Amino acid sequence: MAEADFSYIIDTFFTLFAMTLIIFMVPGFAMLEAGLVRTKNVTAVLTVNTMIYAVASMAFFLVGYDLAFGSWENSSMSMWAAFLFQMAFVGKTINIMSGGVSERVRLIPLTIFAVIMGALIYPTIVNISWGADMLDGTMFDINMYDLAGSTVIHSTGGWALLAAILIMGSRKGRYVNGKIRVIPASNIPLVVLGAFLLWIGWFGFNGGSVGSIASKENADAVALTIMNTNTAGLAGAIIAGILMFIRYRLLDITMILNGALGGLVAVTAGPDLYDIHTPILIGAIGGTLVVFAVPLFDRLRLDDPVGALSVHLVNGIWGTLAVGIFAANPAEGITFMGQLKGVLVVFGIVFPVSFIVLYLINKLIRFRAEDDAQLEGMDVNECGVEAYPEFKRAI
Amino acid sequence: MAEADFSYIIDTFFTLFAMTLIIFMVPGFAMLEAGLVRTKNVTAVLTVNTMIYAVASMAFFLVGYDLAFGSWENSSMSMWAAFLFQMAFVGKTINIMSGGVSERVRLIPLTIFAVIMGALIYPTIVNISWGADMLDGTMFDINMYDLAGSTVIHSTGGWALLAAILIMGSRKGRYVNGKIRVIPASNIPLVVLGAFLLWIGWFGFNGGSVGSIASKENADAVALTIMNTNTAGLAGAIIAGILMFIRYRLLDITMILNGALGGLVAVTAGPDLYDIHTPILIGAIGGTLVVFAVPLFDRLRLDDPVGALSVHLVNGIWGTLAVGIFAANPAEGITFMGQLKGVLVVFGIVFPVSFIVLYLINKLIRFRAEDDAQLEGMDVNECGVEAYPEFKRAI
Amino acid sequence: MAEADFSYIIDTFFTLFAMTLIIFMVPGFAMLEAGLVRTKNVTAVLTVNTMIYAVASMAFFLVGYDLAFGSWENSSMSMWAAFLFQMAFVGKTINIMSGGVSERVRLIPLTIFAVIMGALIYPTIVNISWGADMLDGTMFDINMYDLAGSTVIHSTGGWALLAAILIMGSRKGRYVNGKIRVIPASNIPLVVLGAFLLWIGWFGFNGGSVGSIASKENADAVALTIMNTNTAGLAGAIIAGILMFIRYRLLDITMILNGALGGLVAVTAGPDLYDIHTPILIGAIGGTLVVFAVPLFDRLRLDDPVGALSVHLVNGIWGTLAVGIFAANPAEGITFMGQLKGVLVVFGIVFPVSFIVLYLINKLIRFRAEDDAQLEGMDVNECGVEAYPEFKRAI
Amino acid sequence: MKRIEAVIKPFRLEDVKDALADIGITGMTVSEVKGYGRQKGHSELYRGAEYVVDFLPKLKMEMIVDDDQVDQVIETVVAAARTGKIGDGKIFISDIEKIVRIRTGETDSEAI
Amino acid sequence: MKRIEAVIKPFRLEDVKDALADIGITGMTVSEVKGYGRQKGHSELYRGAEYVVDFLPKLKMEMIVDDDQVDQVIETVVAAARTGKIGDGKIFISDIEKIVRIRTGETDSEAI
Amino acid sequence: MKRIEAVIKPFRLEDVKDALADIGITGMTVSEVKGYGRQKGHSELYRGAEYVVDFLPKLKMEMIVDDDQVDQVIETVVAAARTGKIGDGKIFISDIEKIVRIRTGETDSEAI
Ligand SMILES: Nc1ncnc2c1ncn2[C@@H]1O[C@H](COP(=O)(O)OP(=O)(O)O)[C@@H](O)[C@H]1O
Ligand SMILES: Nc1ncnc2c1ncn2[C@@H]1O[C@H](COP(=O)(O)OP(=O)(O)O)[C@@H](O)[C@H]1O
Ligand SMILES: Nc1ncnc2c1ncn2[C@@H]1O[C@H](COP(=O)(O)OP(=O)(O)O)[C@@H](O)[C@H]1O
Repeated sequence: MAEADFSYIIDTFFTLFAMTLIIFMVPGFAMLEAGLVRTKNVTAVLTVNTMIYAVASMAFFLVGYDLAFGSWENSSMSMWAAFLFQMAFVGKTINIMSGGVSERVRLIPLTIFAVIMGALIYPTIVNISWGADMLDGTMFDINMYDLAGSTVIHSTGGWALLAAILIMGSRKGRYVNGKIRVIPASNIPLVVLGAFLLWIGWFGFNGGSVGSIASKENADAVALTIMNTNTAGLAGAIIAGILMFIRYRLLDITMILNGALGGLVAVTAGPDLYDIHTPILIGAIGGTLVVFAVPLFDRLRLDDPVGALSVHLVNGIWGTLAVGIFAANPAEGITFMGQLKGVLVVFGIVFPVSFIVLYLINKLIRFRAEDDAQLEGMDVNECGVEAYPEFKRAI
Repeated sequence: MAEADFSYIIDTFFTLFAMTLIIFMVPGFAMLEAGLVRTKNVTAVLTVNTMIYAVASMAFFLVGYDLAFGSWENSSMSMWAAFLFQMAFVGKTINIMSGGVSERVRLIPLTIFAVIMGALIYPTIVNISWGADMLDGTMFDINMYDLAGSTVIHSTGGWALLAAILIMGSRKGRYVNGKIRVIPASNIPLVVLGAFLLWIGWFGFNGGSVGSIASKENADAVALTIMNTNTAGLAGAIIAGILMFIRYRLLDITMILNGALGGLVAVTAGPDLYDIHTPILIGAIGGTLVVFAVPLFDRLRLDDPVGALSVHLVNGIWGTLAVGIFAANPAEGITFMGQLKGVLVVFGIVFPVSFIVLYLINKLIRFRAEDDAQLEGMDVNECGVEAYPEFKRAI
Repeated sequence: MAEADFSYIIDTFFTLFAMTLIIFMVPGFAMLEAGLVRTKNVTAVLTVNTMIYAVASMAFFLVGYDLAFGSWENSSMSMWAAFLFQMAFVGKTINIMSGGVSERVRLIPLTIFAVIMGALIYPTIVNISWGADMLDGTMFDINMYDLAGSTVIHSTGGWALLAAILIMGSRKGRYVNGKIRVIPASNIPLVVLGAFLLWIGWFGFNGGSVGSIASKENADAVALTIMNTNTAGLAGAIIAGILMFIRYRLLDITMILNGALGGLVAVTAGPDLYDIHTPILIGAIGGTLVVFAVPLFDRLRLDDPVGALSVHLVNGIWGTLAVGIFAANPAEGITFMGQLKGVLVVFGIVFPVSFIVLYLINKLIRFRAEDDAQLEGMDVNECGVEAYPEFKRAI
Repeated sequence: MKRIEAVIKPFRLEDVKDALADIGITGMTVSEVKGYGRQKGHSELYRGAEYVVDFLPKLKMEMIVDDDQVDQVIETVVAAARTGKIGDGKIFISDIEKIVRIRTGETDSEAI
Repeated sequence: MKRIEAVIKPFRLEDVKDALADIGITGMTVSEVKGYGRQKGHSELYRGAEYVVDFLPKLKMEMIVDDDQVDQVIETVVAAARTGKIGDGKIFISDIEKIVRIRTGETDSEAI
Repeated sequence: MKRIEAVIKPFRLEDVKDALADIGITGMTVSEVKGYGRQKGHSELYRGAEYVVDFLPKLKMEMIVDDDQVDQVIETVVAAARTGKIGDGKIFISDIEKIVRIRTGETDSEAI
């Protein structure tokens, strides 16, 4: 058998495997967020997650993929597998944003934004970083190393979220008379299930981003990538647990899981570049950043029910810069300044564009549900379906 | 390495991968159905799903596989992998049927039917469509193209369900004084989790049905199959969402997910045959059919708590015919009439046989639980285990 | 392409696949146990599962792996993949133990024990059975055949659990005035979800333990292993269902699932050695053992809320001996006595060492929560996070 | 004014509510309760161990009504809730001294 | 001693509790209930079929107080629970003959 | 007839029920409630933010009994529910004017 054929077959299979793991992140995000919000908003959050997967993937299929990569051609694996892998990423970016505006966002304007994000905004970022590179040759051309998207996915989602929170404001009753009211998670098993589905999905996310497993070097790179990904998650969980215990003598699982996710985001930019011990440091810093960022955003009155800003935006930035710190390799064009430039250019595009798009949609159909609707719950008002409706045994 | 060895190894691995994804449909169906029924029937539904997997797989192992394929021999991959892949399908057929008679069916007669279905009825259908083909040369010989079982799996389960509903009747209290009482789902997160596990399982279901990934052409076919499968699911979800919103100004997630599943069933007969845009149409029609079929079956007093008739039977038929419409290829024997004949022959076997078998079992042990047992709930009467028993904190 | 390269690539990929399935056992154990305990202890159980995965994996990474295998070198696949596969096992051993002391164990001492188990105790057992073999040449050298760890994983966890129960005692209120108070599971859907995630994980657990899929023989061995694994699970479930029905005329799903898990543990020592029918017997005996062991341990006042002793310890022993009974092959060194010796040596190391370590930790920080804390629930006292806190709609 | 409390079998709720609405009852408050009484419980299982559940699910309906409606409400509830089998439940009547409607501040009969 | 029961909108709980604590009420017992009244319910969907939910989530607060506190408690609850929209709920006052504190055996006013 | 309501710590339920059954009480209705009282709540966490939970889980038992049983029931509940620690709960006694057994239509003492 020709080596090219072998490689084509194996990489198609491997990419389908990686894609499948990423799709587990769809129920992953859905369960995580369904567990974190109040029962009266659970169905709405689940519906958002489902609709995002549906419309953003479709928009990416019909418009975005061409915009990002210019062409569907692929000689190293089945073009359909290559597409599916890229498609699996899209929803994530929007999930990051939708999660952070839960419990007040209305579904139709959010769905419209998901279409625009999946068709245009996200593909543009992919274009300039991983794809056809339309900025090539301009002063904004970026050279950042970002294997699986600390910036391209996580910060992109995070900047869009920041814009969304600025436009939609906080949940009714969250900040009253200068006080922050804690609104606890309603279902911890779902939170844990969701977090682990994300964690497992990350193996495909980062491992698949190596692009090929069809040589000894690539097989090593894939395995190292997955190992380092996992290690950073472990470190993020452990450090968050330690910090919680020191401060409160209690192990707050919601923070531990956010710490793990923070570590996973942080390592995502360069898991294939580090030796096996560096991710411990990167993940631990990632987890620590989450622990400090969550209350900080609250003090800034940026109401984010699931901690997405801390997990995805802060660590998306940290992870991208970490490559410049721990794996700088000027010979191959990896420098701290290059990484920083990447972060800034993406911010410079995503934040204003998202803000304007959100602002315009908001003029048409308000994003924020009325106070009364928030009190009654988004489920009844947006979906007509309560998550746990049963008046026990009444029927 | 000999190409044959390579292909044997890769296809064994790929088939095990696909089989694993299908097995995720076991918890998938279980969670979906557990979320859709009332809390007093949740354990019963979960027990049914578990027992079906156990007994139907065992019956298929001991009897059905031989009946379907004549022999275990396999030169293209490990015969054990080939078996496992086929075995993974069996339970699905019965799940389709068991879901639709939830909340009133008793467990022991259902288990008996699962044995017969797994040992005899389903293997017979496989025999005449994918297997040894005992009807070969007779006027009933079918030539239908049905890659992964729109008819062989989904309609088969659907016809058995129709027979079962006719024999068991509707749930106590569902149709009273000519009115339809809505009995809402009790746990939406489980419904969403279950639906996505099914969706992911479908990648293995359809992708694995290509049979081999060990050449460039096959790798492309597998990837295209999975892509088209996913696309039809997306389209089904989107159309159901749009129809719900137009009609009610609300996004009913239970219908959106049923729409997605309808799209997935519909594409299952020929995902490898379509170009990448056709599945949008097939899935959208599938989703639309579900939206209209669900109330229709209710008007016909066919009480189906999970919508299985609409998702699996209606779309099983639609999907099989769709191959004849969008991918007719008389040169290779794919014609609309051939597809239609396949649908009819399978109906002609499965419906009467299931009806008779169910009727006879019903004489021995009544399928339908007494009214009082239904009121109290199947969990207490059939399992002795309540799903959420806790009188909060009483112990 | 050189055959060695092919094999390296395929086995790296296959091992990553198997490892991923095993990681699904992390949410698997978490959901299973979260469903089995009372709502007031659900968050604690989930936190334990998360922290165990984090700290035990980290401890194994930094210390244990070297201790077990002596070196990271690997020529047959990527050394990182080989590591990840082994790492995926560690947490399981400790999960077995932690599950059985749920609802009373405090989190910090348990976390300390998890570190010691992951860094030292479990790696020692791996060393003498699968690894560098430090006992080689001594009278304690063991030759037991234990493909995927009936003894190495399951009994090891089970012996540690036995030691832990002896030290921690039963849950407050479990045995009162000579009577056993039944404390039912709080959430059956989580139990079923968890059990099936474990079941699927087992495919990776046992299939991956074959070590290679990169030849026709190995591909067959892997497929046979997975098939036999599944068959034993089916048989365990069926037999437990039958026994429950005979005794109570009810199908107790918690026992059926424990029966399935018992069958899976039992087959784990030699799934590649049996013909395809033997696992039916092994699994059925495994399921039967669970049905009888659960009440037995209760009569012995060994309070094990999740049935881990019955599932993992009893069947770990049974499964290891079963290899000596059904697959004895003196020519290759597989004998009943060799198997028995393996069981005894592992007992002789793990039980006393665990006991001493637990005893010493217990002197520092008591494992057992105070009676009042148990009454209020571990969630409030150890985590500060209630699993389902909502006073419905109060905010 | 009187408080009429009815402990009923849960699946009778809709019928009882409709019957009460038909006779002009405009307000009621319902809660989920567990009842212990002559209706005996059943055995349940957990991992093969049997135990008796003797608290059964019931619903408690509470209607505050004017004195002259009491008899009619009782009759209506009895008629709509009765299945004739043990465990149908009970009705308890007690006195209410004062009622206030929060929204308007109206009191007593006007606030019902 | 009197029993004051207030059926309120759930999200007013914290405010009502705080207001009551401010006037010196030291004990109360709250339960989740569903209310049927003039506030009309809403439609919900299930697989495309619409149905009306007319029991709405409410909370019932129960305070046993000395006779001379009754008026103040009523006023406080009304002030804190009122949103002015239909469905704000009701307050019911009835008589309590005796109170016992389980821990100490104290009775009546001392046990409040 | 009297209504005896006891707010107790949840884990005492079984003992109280058994003690009541021993003295011949044949019916009771139990509901889950949250209590606010002297027993102070605890802090909980959510993503590193602390908050105070001051409604604690309690169970409310309700027994309608004949007047002459009241004292015995009170004593029995006090004895069986007491742990001696703060938060053991309270017993409230009030008057019931009428009882109806739905199944048979029996009233008052016969319906208990
Ligand atoms: N004395 C009582 N005090 C309070 N609740 C009671 C009393 N007796 C019965 N109940 C309630 O009424 C329900 C039905 O009573 P039960 O004795 O089982 O049957 P029946 O109503 O047919 O006499 C019980 O489950 C309980 O909730
Ligand atoms: N007569 C009544 N008896 C018992 N509960 C009542 C009664 N009337 C109203 N309620 C309770 O008060 C709640 C609010 O009443 P409603 O009529 O909807 O509005 P409003 O309080 O503005 O008059 C109801 O949901 C119900 O729980
Ligand atoms: N005045 C009151 N009205 C209604 N319920 C009360 C009152 N006082 C106490 N309770 C209930 O009794 C429970 C126990 O009271 P608490 O003051 O905490 O302790 P103790 O019973 O030891 O005095 C409270 O949680 C509450 O449910």
